[in-house]
Amino acid sequence: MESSNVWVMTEYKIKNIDKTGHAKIIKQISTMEYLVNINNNEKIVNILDVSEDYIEFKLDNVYHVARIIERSTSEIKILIDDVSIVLNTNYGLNEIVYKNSGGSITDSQINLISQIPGKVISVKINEKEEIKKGDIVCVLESMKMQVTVKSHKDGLVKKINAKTGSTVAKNDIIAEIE
Amino acid sequence: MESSNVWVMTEYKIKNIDKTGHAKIIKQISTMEYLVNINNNEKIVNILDVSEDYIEFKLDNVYHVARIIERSTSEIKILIDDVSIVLNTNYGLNEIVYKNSGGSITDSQINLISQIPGKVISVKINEKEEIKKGDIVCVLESMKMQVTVKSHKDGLVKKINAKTGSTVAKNDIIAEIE
Amino acid sequence: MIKKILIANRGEIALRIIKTCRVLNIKSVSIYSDEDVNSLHVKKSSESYYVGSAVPAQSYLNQKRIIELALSAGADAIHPGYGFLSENSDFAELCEKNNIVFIGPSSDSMKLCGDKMECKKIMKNAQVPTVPGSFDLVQNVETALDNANNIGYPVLLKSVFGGGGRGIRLVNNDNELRNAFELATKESMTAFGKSALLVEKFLPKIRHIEFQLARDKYGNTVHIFERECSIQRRHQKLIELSPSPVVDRKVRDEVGQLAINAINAVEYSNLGTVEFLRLDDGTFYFIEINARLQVEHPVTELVSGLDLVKLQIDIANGEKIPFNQSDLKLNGCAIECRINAENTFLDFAPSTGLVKDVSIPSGPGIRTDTYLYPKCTVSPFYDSLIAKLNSWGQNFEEARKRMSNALGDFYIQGIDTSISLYKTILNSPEFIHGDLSTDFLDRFDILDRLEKNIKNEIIEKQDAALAAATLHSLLYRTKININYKQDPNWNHQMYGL
Amino acid sequence: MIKKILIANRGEIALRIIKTCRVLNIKSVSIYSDEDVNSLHVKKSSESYYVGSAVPAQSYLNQKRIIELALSAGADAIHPGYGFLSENSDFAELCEKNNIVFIGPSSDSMKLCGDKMECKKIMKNAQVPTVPGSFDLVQNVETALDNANNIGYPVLLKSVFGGGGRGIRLVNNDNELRNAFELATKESMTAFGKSALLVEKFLPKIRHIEFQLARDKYGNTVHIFERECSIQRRHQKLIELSPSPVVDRKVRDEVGQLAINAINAVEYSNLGTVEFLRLDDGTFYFIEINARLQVEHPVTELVSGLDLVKLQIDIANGEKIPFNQSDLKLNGCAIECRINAENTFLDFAPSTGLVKDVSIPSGPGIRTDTYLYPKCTVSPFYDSLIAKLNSWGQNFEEARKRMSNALGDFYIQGIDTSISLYKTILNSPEFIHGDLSTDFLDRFDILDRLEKNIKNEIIEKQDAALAAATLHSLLYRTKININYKQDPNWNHQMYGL
Repeated sequence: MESSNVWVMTEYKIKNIDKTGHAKIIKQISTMEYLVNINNNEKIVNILDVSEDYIEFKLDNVYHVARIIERSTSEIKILIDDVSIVLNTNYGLNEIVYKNSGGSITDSQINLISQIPGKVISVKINEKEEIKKGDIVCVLESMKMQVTVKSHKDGLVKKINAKTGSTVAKNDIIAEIE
Repeated sequence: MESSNVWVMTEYKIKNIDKTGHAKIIKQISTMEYLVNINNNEKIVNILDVSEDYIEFKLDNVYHVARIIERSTSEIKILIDDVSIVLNTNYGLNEIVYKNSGGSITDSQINLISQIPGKVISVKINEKEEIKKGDIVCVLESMKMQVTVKSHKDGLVKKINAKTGSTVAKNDIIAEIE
Repeated sequence: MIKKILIANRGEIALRIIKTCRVLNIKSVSIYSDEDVNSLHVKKSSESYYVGSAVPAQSYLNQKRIIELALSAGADAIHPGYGFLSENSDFAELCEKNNIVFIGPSSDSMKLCGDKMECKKIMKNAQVPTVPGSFDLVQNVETALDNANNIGYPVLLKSVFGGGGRGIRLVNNDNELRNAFELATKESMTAFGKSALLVEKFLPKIRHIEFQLARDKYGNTVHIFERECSIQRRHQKLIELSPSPVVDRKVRDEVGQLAINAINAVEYSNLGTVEFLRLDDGTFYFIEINARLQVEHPVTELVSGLDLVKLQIDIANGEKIPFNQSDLKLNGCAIECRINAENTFLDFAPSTGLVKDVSIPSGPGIRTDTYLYPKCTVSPFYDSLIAKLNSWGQNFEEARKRMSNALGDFYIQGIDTSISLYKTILNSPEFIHGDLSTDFLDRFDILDRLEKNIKNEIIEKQDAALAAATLHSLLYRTKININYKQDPNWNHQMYGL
Repeated sequence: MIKKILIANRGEIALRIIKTCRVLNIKSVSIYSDEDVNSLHVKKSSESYYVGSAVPAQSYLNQKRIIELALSAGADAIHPGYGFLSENSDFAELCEKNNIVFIGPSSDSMKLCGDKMECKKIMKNAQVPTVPGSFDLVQNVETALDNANNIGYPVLLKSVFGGGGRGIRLVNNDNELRNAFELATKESMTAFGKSALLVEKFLPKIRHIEFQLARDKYGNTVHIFERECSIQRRHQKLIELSPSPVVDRKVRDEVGQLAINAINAVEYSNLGTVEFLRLDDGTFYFIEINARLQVEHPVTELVSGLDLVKLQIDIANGEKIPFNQSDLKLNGCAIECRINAENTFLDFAPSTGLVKDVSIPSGPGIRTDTYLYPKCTVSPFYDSLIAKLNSWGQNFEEARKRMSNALGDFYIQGIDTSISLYKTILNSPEFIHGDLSTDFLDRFDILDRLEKNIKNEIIEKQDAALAAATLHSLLYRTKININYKQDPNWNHQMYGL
C-alpha cells in the first residue's frame, strides 16, 4: 500500500492565485468514499461519477464537478464548477514563473502570437523600428469587431509577418520583437 | 463503378404502414450532393452531416435528420425527424410478416414477455388453466402505477414464472402459454 | 426566518424548489437514494445527503431518517414537494415536534383534508356544495335505497377501500342497487374483513376544475384563479390550463368564493388547492382539498406572475399575504403538458432507462421544468413524470400553438414519452374549441387518432426515410464516415468499392 | 396575406423568427453560407437554401442572390432580422421592385432614418429635442465657435466620417476648438480627401434609454414602453432592461409621446426604436431611429406580453394595430444579458470554435434565445452574440436574482463568454441600485472587480480543486475509469498498484 506514495501526499501550486496547497488521501472508507486531508483539514469525499477527463464528487456534502482540461506530468488544468484553476505539482525544486494570462501573449520572448483568427486591417509598426510594450502592432477584424494587438515587450521589430488584407490563424506569429 | 450495384437500386418494405417503396442513387452531383430517385420521383439530396449511426441531409431543400437505431442485413430501424420507421430490404423472396407493435408482446409463440421492469402485485391465472387472448395474466407495479399484463394468445398455461411479491426485469418471461 | 430548507423530494419539483431558494438566498439541502446519486437535484442544491436505498420506504418516505438529516444539516424547514410525504399528517406532526417548519398546512388541518367523509361534512356546514350522496357510510341496503331515491338514479355505489376507480359500481334502479350492495359487501368482507360503502350521484361528462388558494396564518385568504385539469387518463391529470374555457369572471368570483369558504372551514394555512367537478349545466361540486403544492402550479404562476414556492415560504415564515384578491389580475393563458415516460400504446406502461440525448424547448412563452439531461437515467422506482412543458400566450390559441411547436422541439432519445399523444390532443378540434371532459380521451377516440397521425407521419416521411436508408447504406458499406469531408479523394473512393 | 417568409439572417434571430412563423402557420425559408451548413436555423425552418460562401458579402449581404432565392422558393416576404441587410434601404427598395414584402419600414422612410443630419432637422421641426449642436456641417472655424458658444463648453468636435467613437475630440474652450478644428480638418482631408465636421454638446454620465414603437400603415402609433440599455462596452449594448429605473409613469407618457412624434415625423411604418440619451437632470435628447427589430426586443415582449415579430408581420400584412396605447400595461420587469463569445480579459476579443457542450437555463421567469447546441461551432465570420438570456420578475429585484442564478446555470464549454462579466455586473451594488450609465464599466472598475471575483472564486474552490486533482491522479494512474463501479474487486485493485 505504501509502495505508491505519489498520491499519498501531494503539494500543488495554485497558479492563478500564486499560492500552494496540499492534499492527501488518508483512507478509502468505502468503494466511493474517501477520507482526505486538504490543507490540514480532514474532509470526506464521495465520488458520484468519474471518467478519464471528468470527476463528479461531494466534498463534505457539497457537490462539485471537475473537468480535466489538460494534464501533463507537472500541470493539471481543471475546470471546477465552471471556475478555471491550474495546479502545478510542486516538487520544491524548480519554481514555476507566474504569467499573467491577461494582456498580450507570448510563446517565447521574441514571437508575438495572435490569440484569435482574423483579417489584418492595418499594420501600425515597421521593421527595424524600436517599439514599447503596449504599442499597437496591428488591428485585426474578427466577428465584426476590430481588435488591436499590442506589443508584449519593449524591443526592436525584427520581422513582421502580418500583412494588411491577409488573414491570420490563431497562434500565428504576427511579429518578432527582439 | 457498376461493380457495386447493391446500392444502385433498393426496394424496401415499410413495415409500419405495410407498403413498399424504392430508392435509387442516380448520380453524385458533388461531394455532398446526390441525385436520387425515390418512388419514381427525382430528388436532390444534400448531405449536411453523417456518421455511422446518423445522417443529416436536405431532400429537395427540406431538412431531415435520420438516426439509425438498429441495422441488420435485412432490416433498418430509423428515427427520422422523431418518427420511427422500420424498413426491410425486400428481395422479393421472403415476405416479412407484419406484426402490430401495440397490444401484448411475444418473442415466440409460447413465451409471454414483460415489457417493463416491475414488482409482481398479483398473479391472475393458474398453471394448466385454459386462457383466452387478452385475459389478465398478472399485475405489475412500476413507477407508482399498476400495469396489467395480458395474454397474447388463446392457450394452455404451461408454466408461470412470475410470483407475487417478486420482481421481474424487462424481457423476463412471465409465463409460457401453449 | 427560514434560512435553510431540506427538500424531502426528488426530480423536477426538487429542482423547482431549489430555484426559488436561490432567488431568496436560502440554502437548499437535498436528499438522494441510491438511484439518484447522479440526479440533477443533487448537483444543484447547496448540500446533499444520502437518504437510503432505491425503494421509497427506505428513502423519500423514511420519515425518521429525513428528520435526522434535517437536524444534523441544520435545516430549519422542510419542503415536501408533492407526492411522497407531502400530505402525510404524521410527518407534518413529526416536523412540528422537532421544531422544524413544515412548509405546508398544520398537521391538524392536513388530517381534516385527508378524511374525505369528515371533510364532506364540514363543507356541508360551510355551504360548499358537494356531490349529492350519503354523508356517512351506508350501513344497510335500506339506507342506500333511501339515499339513491333522494338524489335520483343513476348512482354510484363506492367502497371506501377502493380508490383510483376500483370498487365502484354504477346502478340504475332499486333492483340493481340491491344486487350491487350484496356483492360489494361480500367482496369487501372477503378482501378487507370489513365493509364500508357510500352512495353518490353518478355524474356524466364532467370537467375537473380546481382553484389555487393561499391562506396565511392570520386567516387572510385569496384564490389565485382556477385551473382546468379535465384531460386525464385513469384519473391522472395529463394537461392543465388556466383559465378554464368555461369559467368567466362571474363564475370565477362565485366559485372562487366557495373555494375560499372551503379552505377557511378547515382553518388551512399555506398554499392548497380546492378541487371541483363541473357538470355540463354549470353546477360545481366540491371534491377535495389538496393540501400541498400541485404538480400543475406553473400554469398559475404564468397567468398570475407569482412565485408560488416563494409565497409558500413567506407564509411559513409567518408573513401576511402581501396582496388582496383585487390586486390579482389574470394575465393571458397558460397550458401545461405533463411529459411522462410511458408507452401510450402499451396501455401507458412506464418506460425507463438511459436517456441517450435530450433537447429542451425554450423561447417566447415557453417554460420547461425537468430533471432530464443528456445521458441521465429514468428510474423505475419513482413517478413517470419526467418534465412539465408549459406555454404562455396572450390568449388560449397563442398558448396552444406555442405548446404544439414546443412539443415538436422537445427531443428525448432512449425512452418512450407521452409527447406524441399531446401533439394529437393539442391539435384536436375538440381541444381547440375547449370541449373538455375527464373522459376526453375515450369520448374522442384519441388513441385511434394518434395511431392514424403516426401512420400519416410515416407516409409523409417515407421518402426521406428511403433516401436516408439508401445513402446511409452507401456510406456505411464503404465505411466512409464523417471524416470524408476532409478527404479530397472521397469522390473516387466512393465508386471504387 | 403573407404565407412564406424568407429570413435573410442567421443565428438566434433566424430561430426567433421561425418560432413565430410556426405559430402563425407561415412557412419559413432559411438561407445559409458555407459556415452555417450545420446551423440550427437550417434545421428548424421549413426549407433552406445555400446562399454563398462564408464572407457576408457573398452570402447574407448578397442582395441579388437573396432576392433570386426568395422568388424561386415562392416566398412572398423577407424578414431581414437585425444587422446584415436590415437597415439597407437599397435592399428594401429591391424587395419592393420585386413585389416581395419587406418586413420593415418603406425604403423611403428607412433612408430618412439613416441620414443622421436630415433626421435631426426633421426632429427639430417635430419639436423632438436633439443633442444641442449644429444642425448642418460646420464649414469653417467661425461657425464652429458660434455653435460652441451657443450651446456652451465643453463640446465635441465630430467627423461624420468617423463612427464608433473614432474621430471625436473633446474641447473645453475657444482655443482648444481652434486647434482641434485645424487638426481634424487636416486629418480628414488626408484620410478621405474631404472634411465634414459637426459640433455637439458634450454630455457626461448619460443613460441610453429607448422606446419601442409600432406604427401601422394607417398612421396608428403606439409606444411599447422603454428599455434602458446603458450597460455598454465600446458603444455596444451588453445588458438591457425594461422598465428603466429612472422612468416613472409620467416620464414614460411624456417621452413616449416624443417618440411617437419622432416616428410620425418620418412616416415610419412597422416596428422601430427611438433612441434617447438621458442626462442626470432628467433631460432626454433624441439620438436616432433604429429602423428594424432590435436585438433586445425580448425584454419588451416579456413586460408587454406581445409577440413583436407577429406584430411586424401583421403590420406588413396591412393590418391595423389591434390595441390602443391605453390597452398596454407594463407587467413586472425584464432583463436581458447578451451572451457574447469573447474573452473579457483579452480586450473583449472574439472567441470562436467548437462548443463542446452547452446546457441552457430554463425555469420560472427564464427565456433563452440561442443558436447553440452541443458540438456546434461558433464562426469567426459573424457576430459574437451567441445567446440572449432573458429573465422576468414581478419587480426588478426578482428579475435580477433570477438572471443571476440563470447565468450560473448557463454552461458553455469550449469557448470564452461574457457570462462571468455579467455575474459581476448583476451583483454590483450600483447595478442593484439602478445607478446606470453608458460608462458604467469604467466608472465602477468592473473589470477589476471581475478579476477579484474570479480570484475569490478560485480561493473558494481551491479545496475542491485539490481534492479533484488528487483523486483524479489516483484514478488516472491506475487507469480505473467509470467502469470500476461494476467491479467488486475495485477496492483491492486500487491499492495494488
